[in-house]
Amino acid sequence: MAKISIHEWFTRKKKAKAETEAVSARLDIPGNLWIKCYKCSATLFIKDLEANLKVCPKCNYHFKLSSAERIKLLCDEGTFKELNAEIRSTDFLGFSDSQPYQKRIEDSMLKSNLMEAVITGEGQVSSIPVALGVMDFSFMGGSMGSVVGEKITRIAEHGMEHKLPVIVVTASGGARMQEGIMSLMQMAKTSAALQRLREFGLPYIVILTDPTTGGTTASFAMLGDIHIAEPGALIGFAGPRVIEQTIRQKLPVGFQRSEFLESHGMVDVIVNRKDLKSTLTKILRFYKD
Amino acid sequence: MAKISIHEWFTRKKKAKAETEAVSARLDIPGNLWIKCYKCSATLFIKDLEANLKVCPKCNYHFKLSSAERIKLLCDEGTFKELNAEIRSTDFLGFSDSQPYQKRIEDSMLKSNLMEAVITGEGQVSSIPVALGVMDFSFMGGSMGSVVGEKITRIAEHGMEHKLPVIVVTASGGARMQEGIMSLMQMAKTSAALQRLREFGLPYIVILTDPTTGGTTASFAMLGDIHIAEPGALIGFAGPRVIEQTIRQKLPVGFQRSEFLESHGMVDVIVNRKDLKSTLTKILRFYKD
Amino acid sequence: MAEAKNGIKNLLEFEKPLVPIFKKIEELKAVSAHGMDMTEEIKMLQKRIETLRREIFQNLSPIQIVQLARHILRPTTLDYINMMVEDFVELRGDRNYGDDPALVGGVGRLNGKPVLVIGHQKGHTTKELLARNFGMANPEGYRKALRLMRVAQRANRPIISLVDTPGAYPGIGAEERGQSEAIAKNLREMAALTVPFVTVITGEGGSGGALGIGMGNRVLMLQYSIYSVISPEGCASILFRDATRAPEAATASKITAKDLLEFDVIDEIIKEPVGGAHNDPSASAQNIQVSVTKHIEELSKLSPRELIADRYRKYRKMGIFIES
Amino acid sequence: MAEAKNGIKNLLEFEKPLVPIFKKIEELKAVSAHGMDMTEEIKMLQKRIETLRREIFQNLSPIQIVQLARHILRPTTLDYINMMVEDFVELRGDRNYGDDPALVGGVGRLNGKPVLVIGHQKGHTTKELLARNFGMANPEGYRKALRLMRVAQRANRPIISLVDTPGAYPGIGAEERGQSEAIAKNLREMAALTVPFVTVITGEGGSGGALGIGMGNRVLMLQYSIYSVISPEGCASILFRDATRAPEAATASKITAKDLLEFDVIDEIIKEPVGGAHNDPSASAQNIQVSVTKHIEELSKLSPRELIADRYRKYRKMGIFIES
Ligand SMILES: [Zn+2]
Ligand SMILES: [Zn+2]
Repeated sequence: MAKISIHEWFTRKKKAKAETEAVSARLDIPGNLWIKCYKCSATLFIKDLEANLKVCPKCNYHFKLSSAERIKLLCDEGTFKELNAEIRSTDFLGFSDSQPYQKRIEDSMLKSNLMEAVITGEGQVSSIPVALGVMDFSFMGGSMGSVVGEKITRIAEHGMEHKLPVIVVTASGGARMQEGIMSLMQMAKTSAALQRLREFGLPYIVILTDPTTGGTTASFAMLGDIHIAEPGALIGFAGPRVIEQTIRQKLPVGFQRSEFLESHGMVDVIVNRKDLKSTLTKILRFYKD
Repeated sequence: MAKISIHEWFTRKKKAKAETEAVSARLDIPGNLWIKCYKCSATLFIKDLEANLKVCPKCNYHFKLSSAERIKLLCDEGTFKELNAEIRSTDFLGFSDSQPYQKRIEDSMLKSNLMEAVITGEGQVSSIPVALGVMDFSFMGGSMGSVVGEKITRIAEHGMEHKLPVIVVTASGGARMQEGIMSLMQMAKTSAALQRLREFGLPYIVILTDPTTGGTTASFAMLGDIHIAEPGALIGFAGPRVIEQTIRQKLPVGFQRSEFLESHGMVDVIVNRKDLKSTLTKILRFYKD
Repeated sequence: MAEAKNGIKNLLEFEKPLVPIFKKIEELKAVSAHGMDMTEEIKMLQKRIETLRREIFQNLSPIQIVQLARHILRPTTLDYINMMVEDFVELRGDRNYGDDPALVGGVGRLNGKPVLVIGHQKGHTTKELLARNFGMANPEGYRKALRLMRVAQRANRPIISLVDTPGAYPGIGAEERGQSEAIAKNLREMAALTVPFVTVITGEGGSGGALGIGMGNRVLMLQYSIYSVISPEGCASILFRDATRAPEAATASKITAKDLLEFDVIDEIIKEPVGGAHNDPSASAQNIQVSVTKHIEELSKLSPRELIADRYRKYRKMGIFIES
Repeated sequence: MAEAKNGIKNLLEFEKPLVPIFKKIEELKAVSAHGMDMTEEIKMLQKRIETLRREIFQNLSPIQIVQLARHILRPTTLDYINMMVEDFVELRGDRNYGDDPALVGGVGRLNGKPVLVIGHQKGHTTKELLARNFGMANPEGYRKALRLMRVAQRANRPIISLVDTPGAYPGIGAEERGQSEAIAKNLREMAALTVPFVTVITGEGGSGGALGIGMGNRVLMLQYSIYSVISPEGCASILFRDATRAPEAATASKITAKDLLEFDVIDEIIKEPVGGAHNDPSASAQNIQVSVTKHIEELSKLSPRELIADRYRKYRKMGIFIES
């Protein structure tokens, strides 16, 4: 079914890696030393922004992180080992919109230097071993298809097998429409796995980042024992545009942002990126024997 | 402690019974054949009203029932056997407001021809054996002191012992202040007993009648698997006057009535008195093996 | 309730070839009223309608099935409950915030045995649809559903869920009160139910709003119902950037019962009467009842633990991907 | 946080005999500022204050204890958490409707061991009190508390609840969202907790609003806190039909720690520093910490089943009546 073999892919990936490495650690603004903050429009020197964990020093806007950056932020150096890296999406519906889904997958792989919209593995957070899943918005908008669902499910199972707390960092536009009903079924699959984890007595911690919407929110993103959110992240079920079209009125300022969710009881704690690891550590220590 | 022995009490009771029997089955309007509906002010012939289960035929206003009338309404004839009839209240705080609590208890006994604000026992509803508790507003406003708490707890325990569904009909102004903290503790005791009942896998059905407020509502009245309410009953935590004093504004029409609670998700089903037994039966049959 | 309406008024576009015959019948009826006996002729024409209809329904396109799934006269949850469930008592409220009229439930008996039924409620008139928010539930609807499922669980009674919704409601209040949380929690808790649980997609199975009460041990679909991650219109407007390409999206997304059976997402297709469920609601109810009863009986042989395991197996295997 | 404020400003009516001595100290301080050394004299006066205070506090009436329990500088939950709990992370929200600032909670460590703490939060200024609704929680507060208790239960960690509320909020929204249901459910679910659970009444233990988080295996009371089914003012105005008779009601209702220990409703009285907890918050926190730690250690020896049984025994025996 796949038009690219896994071997071929890795060859391409290696080659691409050398080219993109320098860029990948940076923001997605090619050949530019400066960037305007998306929120306050302050002009920021990219090196400074990166040194500040990609948080605007003027207005605290949290720029998106790649999954690699997120892992670096959370895990003790060198402790992260990826699992199930080779699971790939396939166009089982023969679905084509402006381009065939198969091509979209391959393009996304090359463009993002990722295999899919989530990276899962084992790592340590302040010397506490954890099972970790980190979504990446740069791969098809972090959309959840069979692979995302499967990898989240497997990392929950890995947690059960090794008695590890499970942490998932979300960043997703929702279900992957190119996989039709099967993407919907991932909501059921992941939620069922998390039910097992819960009965196992293991903690499940969600870190909500910008944006987390749709089927992802309405399944594993909202099932944490603890919900941590980064400031200002868009978190919701329906997208703001869909809601505006439905109710035919403007949405209030701050609607569906982390602070809104906190005040409506859905988020436990909003944490600035610089404090994320230390807060996570405190919470993990609550659970650790 | 008690200034009236149980034997003395029953002697008095017997005597009183003959006098009050004719009246007790009627509304508390001595020597009158007619009554004005409290709600629509229609003039009703008492005999007609009683034949209509004390429901105004004009506006469906549900007049209060005594515990005896309620038992007659719900249980198959001759099946109800009272339990724990002899538990009595005592003035352990030496509490006196406009009169000593002990005197208040005794007066209430004589006036209501009841031992306390709840009657509990075993009976059959459409041939299904049940454990039943029925509160009576005419005994100190159905207030919950040690005795009400104890009898509700024991009827739950009786349900567990005999594997019976437990039904409680509430009618109460709340905690009995004359017993101080001990009346508050009845909320804990009854709720703990109902937790056990729940773990036992036995159904607990609440029938909410006018009025049910305060500590009664905030404990066993709101813990049913199923909440049935009579139309128009006042059901709430705080009394309307307390709320008005706190928020310094008028309360909306229908506030804290059954229909309000239903639309706010607290009541499963509102049932006219004439349909109460049949609805209860349907629900009991859902549970019965 | 949806009465059988074979009339000309409620025909769908693709049923239009029937129009001349219906008109002819009406003419003959008018003549009959003046004393001439046209019974035989009318009977013949009605047979012709049936034959033609059967032909038309032999080869429906996905978008035509979408139209049937959304037909305003299509029976919805309370219709089926009225036809199938004896001694039904509707139970309301989430014990928390409100009662959602778009998602109903209660207890009753199916073939004499106690069951708990929940389902999305639409309507057959604009007024009904408005009162039921077009079957689009708010969080309190999903929370009511969960509460009732737990009532069933504690009573050890099977659960039947009837799915018929365009989707969970996308409104401000819904987001404020945690639409995502409500649905997610339902998914997790449905996985843990210790009682037999059968889902029937009766009309529109709209995305998370459908799945939110739809994680049965068995998922059955009425022949002309649909089940999808996004509506054909939504899919077309987002992916094709052109809402008018909905027919194409309906085909591409594989949302019919037949497609979903092939993908093992559902377990069985329940036949509808010719012309669709709204043409003969009680026949449709009968078909559902037979099928649901069979599945409940099968599931009733499983222990609570097995029921959970059965459900887990079902959903654990969902997904198509390459691993090498 | 409530800093020790020995100043004249925050003295209660019955502490007024201290006023002249405080004034004298201020005079001497003013003199000191001009170069004269009054250290010794001031020290002596301060000793006199302490002695006199000790005398006054030897014999407080119930209504005076009520005043102490409600003192605006009396440490409330977050004060104690700051003084007792390391690495505290506040966790918000009921996952349902909102976050109630009148009832707070979170995780941290007490003596190095993980604990979950919940409690009513008042404030020490009008602004704080308004932001915290005077420590009167809405249903979402009780539901948050329950959610957090379940977090502790799943993590197998002890729970500490700190009670300091005039009562659950009597408002329209509170009734709409089921204040009764929220409290009742908490009572039932607290009975089922499988982890050690210690409640401390730190200030006002106002009726169902207090009990709603207060069904610990052990219930401890600070020396000058109160615990009652109704406020003395409410009791006086309802039963005596005269709110000014609150002092009498306070005495009659038996709401002090000493009374409640006699009735076996509480298990232990935690001493307060002379002048009350607000006079030396850290000493008060220290006393609480020692006592709570002791009880948690004792309870930690019990199995989950024993913890439930222990709690059941405790509440099952509540009530005084005659049976013959
Ligand atoms: Zn900025
Ligand atoms: Zn009337």
